[in-house]
Amino acid sequence: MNGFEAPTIEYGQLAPLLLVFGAACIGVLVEAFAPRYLRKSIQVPLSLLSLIGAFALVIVQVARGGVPTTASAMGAVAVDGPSLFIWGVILVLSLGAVLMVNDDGHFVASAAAVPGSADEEEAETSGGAHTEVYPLVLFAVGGMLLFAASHDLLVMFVALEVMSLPLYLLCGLARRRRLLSQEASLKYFLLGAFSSAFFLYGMAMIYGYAGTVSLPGISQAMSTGSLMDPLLLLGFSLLGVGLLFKIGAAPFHAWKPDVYQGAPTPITALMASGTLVAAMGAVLRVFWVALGNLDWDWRPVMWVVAALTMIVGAILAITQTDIKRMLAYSSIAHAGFLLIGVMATFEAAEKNAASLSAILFYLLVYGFTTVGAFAVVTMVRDPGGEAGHLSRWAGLGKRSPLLAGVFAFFLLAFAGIPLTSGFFGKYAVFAAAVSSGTQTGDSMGAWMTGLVVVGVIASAIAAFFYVRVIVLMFFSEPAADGPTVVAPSMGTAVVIGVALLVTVGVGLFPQPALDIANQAASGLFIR
Amino acid sequence: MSPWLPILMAVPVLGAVVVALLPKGSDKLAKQVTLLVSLVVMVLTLVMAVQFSPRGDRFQFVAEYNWIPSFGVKFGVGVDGVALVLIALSVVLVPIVVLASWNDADGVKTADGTVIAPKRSVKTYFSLLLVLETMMIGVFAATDIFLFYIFFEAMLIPMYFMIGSYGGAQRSYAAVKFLLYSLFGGLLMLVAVIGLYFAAGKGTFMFPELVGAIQDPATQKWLFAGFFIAFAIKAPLVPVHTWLPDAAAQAPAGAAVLLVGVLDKVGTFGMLRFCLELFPEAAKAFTMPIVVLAVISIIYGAIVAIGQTDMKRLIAYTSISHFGFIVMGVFAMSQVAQSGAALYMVNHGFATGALFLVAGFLISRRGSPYIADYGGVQKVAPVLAGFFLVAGLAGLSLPGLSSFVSEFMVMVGTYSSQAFGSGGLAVAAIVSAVAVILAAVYILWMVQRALNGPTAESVKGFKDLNVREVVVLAPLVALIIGFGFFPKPLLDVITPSVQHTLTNVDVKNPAIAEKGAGE
Amino acid sequence: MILLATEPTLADFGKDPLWITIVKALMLFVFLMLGILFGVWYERKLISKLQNRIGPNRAGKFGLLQSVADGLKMGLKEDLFPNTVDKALYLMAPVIMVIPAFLAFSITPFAGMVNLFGVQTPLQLVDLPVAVLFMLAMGAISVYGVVLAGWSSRSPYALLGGLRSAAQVVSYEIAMGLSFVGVFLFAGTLSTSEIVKAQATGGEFWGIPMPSWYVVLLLPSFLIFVICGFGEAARIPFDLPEGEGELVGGFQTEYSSSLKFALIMMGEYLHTFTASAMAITLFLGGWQAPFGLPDEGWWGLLWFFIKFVLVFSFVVWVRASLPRVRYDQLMSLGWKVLIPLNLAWIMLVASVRAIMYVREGPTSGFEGSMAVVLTITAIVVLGALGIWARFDTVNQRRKEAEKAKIAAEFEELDREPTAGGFPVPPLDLPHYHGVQHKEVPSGTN
Amino acid sequence: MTTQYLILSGLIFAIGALGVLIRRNAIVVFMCVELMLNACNLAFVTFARQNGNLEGQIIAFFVMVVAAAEVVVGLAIIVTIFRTRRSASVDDANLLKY
Amino acid sequence: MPILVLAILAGGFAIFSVAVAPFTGPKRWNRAKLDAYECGIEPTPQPVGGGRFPLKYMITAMLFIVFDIEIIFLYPWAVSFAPLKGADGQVIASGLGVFALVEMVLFIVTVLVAYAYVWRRKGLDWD
Repeated sequence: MNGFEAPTIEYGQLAPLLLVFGAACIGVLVEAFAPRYLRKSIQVPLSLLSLIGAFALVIVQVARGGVPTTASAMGAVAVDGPSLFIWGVILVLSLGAVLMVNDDGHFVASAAAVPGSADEEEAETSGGAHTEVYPLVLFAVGGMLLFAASHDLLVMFVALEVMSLPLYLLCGLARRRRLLSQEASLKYFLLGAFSSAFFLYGMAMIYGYAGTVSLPGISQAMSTGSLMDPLLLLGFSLLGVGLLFKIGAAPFHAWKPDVYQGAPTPITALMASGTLVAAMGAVLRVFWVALGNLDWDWRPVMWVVAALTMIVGAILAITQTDIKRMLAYSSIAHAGFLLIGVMATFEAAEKNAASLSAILFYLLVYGFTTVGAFAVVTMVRDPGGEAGHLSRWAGLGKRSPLLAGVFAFFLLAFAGIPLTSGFFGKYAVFAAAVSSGTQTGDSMGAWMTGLVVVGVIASAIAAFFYVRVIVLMFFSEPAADGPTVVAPSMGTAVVIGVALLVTVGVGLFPQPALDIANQAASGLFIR
Repeated sequence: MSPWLPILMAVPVLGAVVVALLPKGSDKLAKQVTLLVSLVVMVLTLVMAVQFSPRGDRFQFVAEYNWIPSFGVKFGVGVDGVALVLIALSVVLVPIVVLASWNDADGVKTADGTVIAPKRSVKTYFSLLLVLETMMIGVFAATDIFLFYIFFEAMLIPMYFMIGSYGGAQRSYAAVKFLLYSLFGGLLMLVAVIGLYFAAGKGTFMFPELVGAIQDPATQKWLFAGFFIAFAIKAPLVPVHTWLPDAAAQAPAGAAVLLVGVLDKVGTFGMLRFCLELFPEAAKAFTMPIVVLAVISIIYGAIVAIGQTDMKRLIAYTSISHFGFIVMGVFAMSQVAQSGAALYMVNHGFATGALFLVAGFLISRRGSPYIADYGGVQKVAPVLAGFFLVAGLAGLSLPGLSSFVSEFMVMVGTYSSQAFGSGGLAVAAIVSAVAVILAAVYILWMVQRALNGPTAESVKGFKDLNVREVVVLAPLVALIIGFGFFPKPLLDVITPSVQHTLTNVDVKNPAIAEKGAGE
Repeated sequence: MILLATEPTLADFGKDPLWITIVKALMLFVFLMLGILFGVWYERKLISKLQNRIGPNRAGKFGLLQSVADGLKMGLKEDLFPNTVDKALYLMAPVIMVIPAFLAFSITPFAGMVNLFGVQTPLQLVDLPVAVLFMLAMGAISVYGVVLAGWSSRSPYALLGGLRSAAQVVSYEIAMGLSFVGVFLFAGTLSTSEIVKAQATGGEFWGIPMPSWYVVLLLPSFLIFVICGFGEAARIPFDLPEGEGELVGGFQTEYSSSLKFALIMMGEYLHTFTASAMAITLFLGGWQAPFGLPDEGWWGLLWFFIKFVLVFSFVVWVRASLPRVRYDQLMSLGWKVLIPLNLAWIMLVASVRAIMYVREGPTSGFEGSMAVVLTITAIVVLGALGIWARFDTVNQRRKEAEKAKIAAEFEELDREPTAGGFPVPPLDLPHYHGVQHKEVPSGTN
Repeated sequence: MTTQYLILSGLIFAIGALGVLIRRNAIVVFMCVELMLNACNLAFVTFARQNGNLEGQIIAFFVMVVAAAEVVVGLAIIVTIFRTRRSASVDDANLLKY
Repeated sequence: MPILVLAILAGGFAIFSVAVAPFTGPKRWNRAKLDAYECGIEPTPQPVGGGRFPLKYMITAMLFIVFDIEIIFLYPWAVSFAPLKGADGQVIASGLGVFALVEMVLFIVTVLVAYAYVWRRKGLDWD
């Protein structure tokens, strides 16, 4: 026993994180002490301001040139270039999600009330609402931020849970279709917990192998130890299962459609954008920082996973009849495209920066488009809630050309049609993959190109179902009792507007966004 | 840095924005604005074309701006002879199409009140048309391959909406088929584009710099395949042609003209410029199978056309046959054949355009695309029938009409091609000549069934062409006849450009280069 | 070291030969069994003295053998298996209750180093670096017994009793756990023997010689612990799980007789003992004697025993004096009073500790500046004051509410003068008219 | 010595995973997940012993915390859905499918 | 190990007691005697597999877990808070110092946030 070293914590670097968590805590206190009628009017500005503030802090940190080169908080958190970029993206996206949450009518008045019971009716008529949603969202966002920046597996695990637990709850709070929502919540929870158990066991194995859970520590242990240690391989596969689950990669994607469909749409938007971004950040970090030495072992597996993810996502999406389910499968397919990028990150540093930058860029554009698309989904409503079934969307182009046009544009961006941001995202990732393939000169080159071809085929398949929706909206006759398009609230309008702006703007002039991504990636992950 | 091309591209897009932003109910104004814009573009293009000097640099009116430095992408435009004539073709067709589809979006009704197409948004249609014009100019003008690709893909979207929203009964099926085919090809091309970029390792997509950059034959072949499949889909070559008859048949006449007349040319244009020049070795290696495919296209298209009962589908299949000729010409690797192919692209645009339009006018009177529903139109509407006949004859390449020159050049060039030793492709040329006969069969049969013979009951009430329709068709017919007798201005512009191509193809094989240039 | 030291360290444990271990375990077991037998007698006797009656006096001299007789009687009673019970769990529950209760004692230090059959060994079965945690864990496990007993009985009373008991125990366990934190802050260890050792140095307090027991230093902690001890052991005033007034026998309703019931009884007694032993160990200096009296070797056991009897007497005294509280009062005391008070107190202690160390200077190995510590102390004090103020206002409000209620009552009385100053039940209830009353002489029924 | 613990932990983990896959009652499924987490804890502590550092034990603490939080959230969800449907069977939750 | 010895002793005793009980006592069968005791009234039928109990208990259990976890963190903190000194006053291990104090204040404040929420939302009130 030679005592403890008193840890140091760089509060400045962690400020955005702390701000979000702090605001979440304050939100809880507001719930506790503010009178009911005041809560919403306190919570909304609080959430928005904290997110904006955190974003500003990120900007300030970057602007001062203060991107740290060593991990903060005793090596627990790495606030490096990619982290800051991902933070910025998550914060902006979650800002959008909060604006959508702010809309009335998405959340149940009293979650504990049995659907269809007198309790519920009473809660509805008394105009009750769960303003707890806001702190929960903030906690989830905080978890996302930490998840993407965690520099050791323990912090990553904790962040994973901090991110997931509020989301489990939020999923179950949809006001309409309560049963679906609760079911989504249950499924998400059980599967999520299951996967985090895998993550944890993998972590245990790796700890057994390396004697540490810090990512660089693992890398170091691998550089000296045997790479064929069963502990390492087993641990790594289990860890991978946990992580891939979160991004919804192919064999572990089953939760996504269910959860996306059942959850309240603003939450779906948050999950589809923020969670994916954060989880990708974590995946990248684990694969690049910790497992960089194990290239050859994980590569083929990842190849299969990536290919499977793209194909499964694209093909199953075709059979969907619900718009949110379809977007969920689309999100799976996009996760696959992102994995192509992950595959490309194994080269020497500057090469890696290129791949990394491609992924970051993809995350940025995909996130915005997704939030925008879900925001549109919230606006098309039936008497019973959102018009989920695709047949209800028929002829929307006639009823509301503007909205349908915007949505079509988002779909085209998902499909990766040129002059939308989605195209450049896809291009960036494909280019990174091909480049990593052409340069190595080994057989991996052909594999990577092959993967890109698979990606292209998947894109073509995916384009089919995006186009199908467009066909429905524009080329079909509207049903007589079609859904109504509600006038968007200020927040939703802003979300859609910004998403559209980014999708168009990046589609025409991607350079500024690319510059930022490049700059963020140039520092690479702290190793 | 010449501002010509950027201006040409900017004008229609601005026009499209203006049209789209017009207040509700100003449909007429929208049409007028569109017409005006397209005419302005046409005039500007012609003014620019006059300044083009065939003996000058290969690419003229060059403009380059940095666009996405991270990807090495530039906004690079410039035209050589082939591109120039194709741009000219596009900008000439657009005002004609505008006029031709003046009433299409208003909902097409036949004389007896059958609704063929319900009323749709006029403004959207015309702004899409203008956007499409920009992209057509852009795709031919792009010297940056990435930019080319972007236009190549983006072009699909306005066309997709034009077919899907304004087309016939099966429109959404046709539109989706069209989009997916093209998109798939495009994505393969994207892979090839990316591969090209990294394999060349020059950090740029500029076409002139990439010529000769790829030396490794295997790489060339892969990349060639990527490009070629995309172009083959675009310029429908058997066996990836099946989208065209559907799309052309379902599209409104105006859109069909642009689709077949211009959009598909991008495919053959791309083969000529990119496939050949960037990957000469691969091109040579693949010449034989491609020429075989082209011949199959020629014959197959013609035979199937004979069996068609739907006028628009028939025209579409004739186009497949014609595209076969063009592809054959491109890959015959001789200057005559390639010049002919390039010329054919233009002439086919005019001829098929005229045919589609006149067929469209006919159909709009009866509401049925089926040949069997017509008969004896000649007596009721002689002017219409006259135009129909001329257009049809242009389609079968009657001497004296423009297509003849180009078809002849292609066949002669192919016959005398040195690509596989002297007369190596002669068989192809001879076989393809059969198609000339078949062409006579399908066109004349259609003309005979639709125009001649006893006047069908349903045709009796037909009005002859009105002024607008005459104004639409007259210039086309004039051009068809004019270039039929005097193709020199076009050839003057095209030939030097084709020579460049051949030079680039044969960089590593000077013997053939000399022969090619000497022909 | 081992020969000289009277105060065992952690290193001294786990070195005993097996037979010594067995001997010690046996001694502990016997001690506890006897403790239970005489504890029951002692409790009944003491209560009866306090209540001015005689108490057990038939079996043996002064009724000393009363509990032996009770035990025998239970062994000879019919072993009931109610129809509906879940047999396996029903049988297991008492066993689960008893075993941990015994085990909790294994970490209690009874004395320092003694000579046991020629072997130098600490008079404590075992010590662990996490001994106190072990004790808490054992306490928690016995909750399983309670819940299972209630659950397996398949009777509403038992189920509710079990749940109540579980809720109560876990609630008080938190406050109890928190009350230990102060001790650990000073002792810097979780090992019981070390904690006892840390209370060894005799000190003085404002000139008065005092044992440096934590009860002096950490009086609030101790008080909270005592309260929690009652809650944990389910003794009056917190014996709600068995509150016969409302729940018949609580979780043990269906364990009406026989040895299973005896086991449950034993378990509960042992809990009380454990709580007493913990109080002695953690706060009252363990086996050490006050005022420098001899406590080496076997002397320690004497001191321990004296303290033990005193503490147990206190428990009995409380039982004799206080009524049972209501369940909601019980819970809100645990959750709303003890926990916040405890947290505030802990932070206060920590702040003071920090001040002490920082003042000692760098040799203490304690980093940080005085200013920071003082600031935090200020914050903590403010927070503590806030919590105190909170309770103050709550009390205030409660008193005011009481006053208002009384005033309202009087007002109502004024409005209904016929009531004559007392609430009168309405007259039309059925038993006020037409119901035959039958005299029931006592003892007939 | 530690190998046995590892095997035990692996077994527990496998039992938990199997339970999640084949059991139908949400609460049982959930308990199986908790079992898996505890297997992880066991592995961590074992490895901490093996590696001779304390990290694993600290991690075990954190895992406990997380497991507790998970219990809180999970039971809340299960209870809600149970109240709605009077059934905690995972098979009954079948509204979400295509 | 010594714990095991004691556990065997205690366990042996307990199991023995339970096991021996049926043999020592008399057997007099009586239907009413074997019913669940409900003060003499007909026993309420209890569902097979256990009854349902008020949600209140679950909430208490949840809260317990939360606070128990807090204690988990408090103990190591308390133990390592102070410098450990040897018999001669020499520092064997340095304490965590002011840092620990700051962090613990933050931690407790965070817990108190949740605590305040539960309290205000009547989570601590028993009926």
